[in-house]
Amino acid sequence: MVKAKKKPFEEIKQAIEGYTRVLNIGCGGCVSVCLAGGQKEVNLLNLQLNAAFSGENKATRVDSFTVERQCNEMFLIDLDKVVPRYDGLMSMACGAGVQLIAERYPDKPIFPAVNTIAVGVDRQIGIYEERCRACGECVLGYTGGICPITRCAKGLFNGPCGGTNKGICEIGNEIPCAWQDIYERLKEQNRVDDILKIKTAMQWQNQTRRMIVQDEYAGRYEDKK
Amino acid sequence: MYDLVRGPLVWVAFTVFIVGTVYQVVRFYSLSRKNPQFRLIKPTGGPPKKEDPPAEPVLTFGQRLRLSIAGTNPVMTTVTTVFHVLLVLTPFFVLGHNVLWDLAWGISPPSFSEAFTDVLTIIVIAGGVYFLCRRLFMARVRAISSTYDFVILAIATAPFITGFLAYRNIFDYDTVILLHMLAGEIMLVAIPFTKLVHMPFFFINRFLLVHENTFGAGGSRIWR
Amino acid sequence: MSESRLAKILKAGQFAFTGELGPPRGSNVDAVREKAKPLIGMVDSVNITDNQTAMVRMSSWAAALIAIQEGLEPNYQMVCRDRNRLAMQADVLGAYAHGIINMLCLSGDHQQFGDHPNAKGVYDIDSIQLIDMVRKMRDEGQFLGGAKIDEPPQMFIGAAANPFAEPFEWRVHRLAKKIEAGADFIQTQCIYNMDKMREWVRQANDMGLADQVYILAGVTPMKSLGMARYMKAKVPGMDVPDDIIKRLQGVDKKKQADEGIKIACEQIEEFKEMQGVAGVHLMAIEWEHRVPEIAELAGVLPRPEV
Amino acid sequence: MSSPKNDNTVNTEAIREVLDTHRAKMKTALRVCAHCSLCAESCFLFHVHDGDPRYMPSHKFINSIGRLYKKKGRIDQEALEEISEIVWRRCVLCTRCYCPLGIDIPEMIALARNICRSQDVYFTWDQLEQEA
Repeated sequence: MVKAKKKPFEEIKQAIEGYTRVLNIGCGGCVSVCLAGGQKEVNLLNLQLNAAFSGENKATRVDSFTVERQCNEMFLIDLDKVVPRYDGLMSMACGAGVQLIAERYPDKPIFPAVNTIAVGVDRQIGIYEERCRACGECVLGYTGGICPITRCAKGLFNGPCGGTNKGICEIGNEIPCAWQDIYERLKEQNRVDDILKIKTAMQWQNQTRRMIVQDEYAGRYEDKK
Repeated sequence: MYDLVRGPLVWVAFTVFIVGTVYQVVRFYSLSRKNPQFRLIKPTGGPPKKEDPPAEPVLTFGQRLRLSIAGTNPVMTTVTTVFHVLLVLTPFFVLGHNVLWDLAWGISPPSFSEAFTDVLTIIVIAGGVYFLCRRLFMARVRAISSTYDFVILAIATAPFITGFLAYRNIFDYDTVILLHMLAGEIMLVAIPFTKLVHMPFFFINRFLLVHENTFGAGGSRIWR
Repeated sequence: MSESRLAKILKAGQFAFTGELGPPRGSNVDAVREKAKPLIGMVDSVNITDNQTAMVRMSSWAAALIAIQEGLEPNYQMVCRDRNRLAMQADVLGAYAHGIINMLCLSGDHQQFGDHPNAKGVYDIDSIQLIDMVRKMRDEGQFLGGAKIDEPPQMFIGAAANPFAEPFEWRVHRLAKKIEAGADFIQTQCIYNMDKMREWVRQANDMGLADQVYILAGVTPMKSLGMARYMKAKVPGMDVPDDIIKRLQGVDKKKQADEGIKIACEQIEEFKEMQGVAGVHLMAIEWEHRVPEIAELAGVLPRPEV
Repeated sequence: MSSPKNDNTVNTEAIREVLDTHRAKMKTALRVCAHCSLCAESCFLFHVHDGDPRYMPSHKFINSIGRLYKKKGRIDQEALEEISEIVWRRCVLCTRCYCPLGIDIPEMIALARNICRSQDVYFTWDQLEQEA
């Protein structure tokens, strides 16, 4: 799922110090799973912020509220009652959550407390790896289930480039070359043919805001006239 | 009857307790495996960071405490900690118990004064009463309580209650001391095979298993 | 526009000899002219690098135009790192309009190596897709998007190959993909490991690839032992065998440069005879002034008239 | 809550199959739970619902997987509906509940969700919409 990482404390503090009452909104979705923005992180951050502000004799105080998911307005209904009490909002959700809150409360300034990093996998507790860049045109089917956009530093579709060094990417000492891995895996599966063909220029789908309409549900929203 | 409870049953109880606990631990080890070693490769690739941000504030001990379970449930945390520590410790330092050790094995471990033990016993019983009240009157605890929970509470506190009664010679001493011994034996037997198994598993779960809330280095084992 | 000199040489079966020129990190025109001068009459075409090692330099096509003024035939390099498909096609048109008729299509070094490591690498298309795009512009007279081109650019399309990077057995297949995409000629990575090069060329011959494309072997004379060690350890995709290092170690420090040139000349001699190799691409890095000497020693002078 | 099923019967065999997948861990978790309620505050849904005990992590896992285990999978349709209500609606699997005894409650809820799936009982988005 979406993986995020808390912003540096100072950055968060500076963003909200001009406001007196700030509501820090946590999210029970992806950011909770990746230990970045669940209720626990909200409480921790608020404790630190409030301690810092009172230490500096600043009036700013931060309260907490965590919702199921910030990416669906249905889960924001409970917020309607509390938000009017605050002059600033802070969200620990991914960028999508922050924006939906901003959309719902257009008169309230909102500040993100995390940086949304990637669509990734859980490696160990607290360690996550990016696995998808949401390009919108999945090619994993012919690359042995290894994403060339995410894993190849140059996002090549006809790799590997000449910089690959004994299976290691040219940019780092220990990052495995995605295309070496793709080749090895396809060879193992007797599918090297898949990459012998030239993969033509990518039809990028992530250049404008995309609207996803699941076919089964499209009918509901079509013009009835 | 008295001889049975004082003699063979003690050994049976200790044996069941030790073997049972060992069994639970061994079973855990056989049903879990070592967490595969994960070597964190610090990605040398990728763009360099702008500049190092100022250091994150370090949590003070007080802040850590407030964020922990002690911060959300201070009373319960205190009571349960004291209760559990005393529950395990007190029996080792009861003079009467240690006299028995002396008689059987010729060893005389250090003992608390009887008056002090009495205080500890009262604290444990008070803890038991607190748990009972929680279970009876707190909605959230009542919601997950069943008869079984009351029985377990009774098993855990019975040795202390009977010990307390025996020390003060309330009711018939012989009967009470018999009950005391029985209660202790029941508790020992119960530990590995009832809810009281949380005694060994507290350590297994919180120190050995890989979990967000593992103490120390983060644990080393995962379930198969 | 007429066919490029490089194309004519290769098509005539002459042994091609190309050079390289790195544009300056500034708008110093004289610096380009200075570097160009020693190459005149020595090489059939000169590669003008494109923000080489991800460092900002004078743009490749601009330096190429200066090279033309000096009487050189440029080989315009284009990397996929800095431009998207629109900018690339626009540059191809503009370059061709100004008389640039060779180009070399590359992925480019990753931006992290250069002086703007936090730049967003574009990589809209990769090198093979770039080759395919330029071929489509030339042969089908269409942009990548399908629209018709008013006067398609008749580029002589080059591609790079690295015979040494892993997985080795895949390398020749990647060469095949580049040929299929439309490469007319290939310039290889700097070659030091001759055994591997021979094997790669043999594979290319076996697959009939050497007949479909002109392979120019990349040669870079070692300037010093330090350079050899650096290339072995630090430069991605470089294969410097120990005997090269040993040979440079074996001579006096002042003679190392001469020894490096000697090694290069021996390589060129072998490439002249090697079936499937159509020429040599001499990358004398920041050594443009010594190219005449190397060309002389390598016996590739005078350059044939075509 | 659950999606409509045609026959209204519970496939006990399928439930048992899922129960068996994590039997050891599940048994231990259920036995170790001291019913202390200290997990309550760690669940943000418990907060949001003003301390409703039904949102306590332990309550949720005892009444879902605990119930299934105790009944060895022999539950009726009504019980299944209740369980699915718990695991689909009262838990979002944010995976952050705290248990002083170290029980992995989210995994237990996930197991119960598996069981629901084995009975063709899924989260139904539409119903949420209707309620809202």
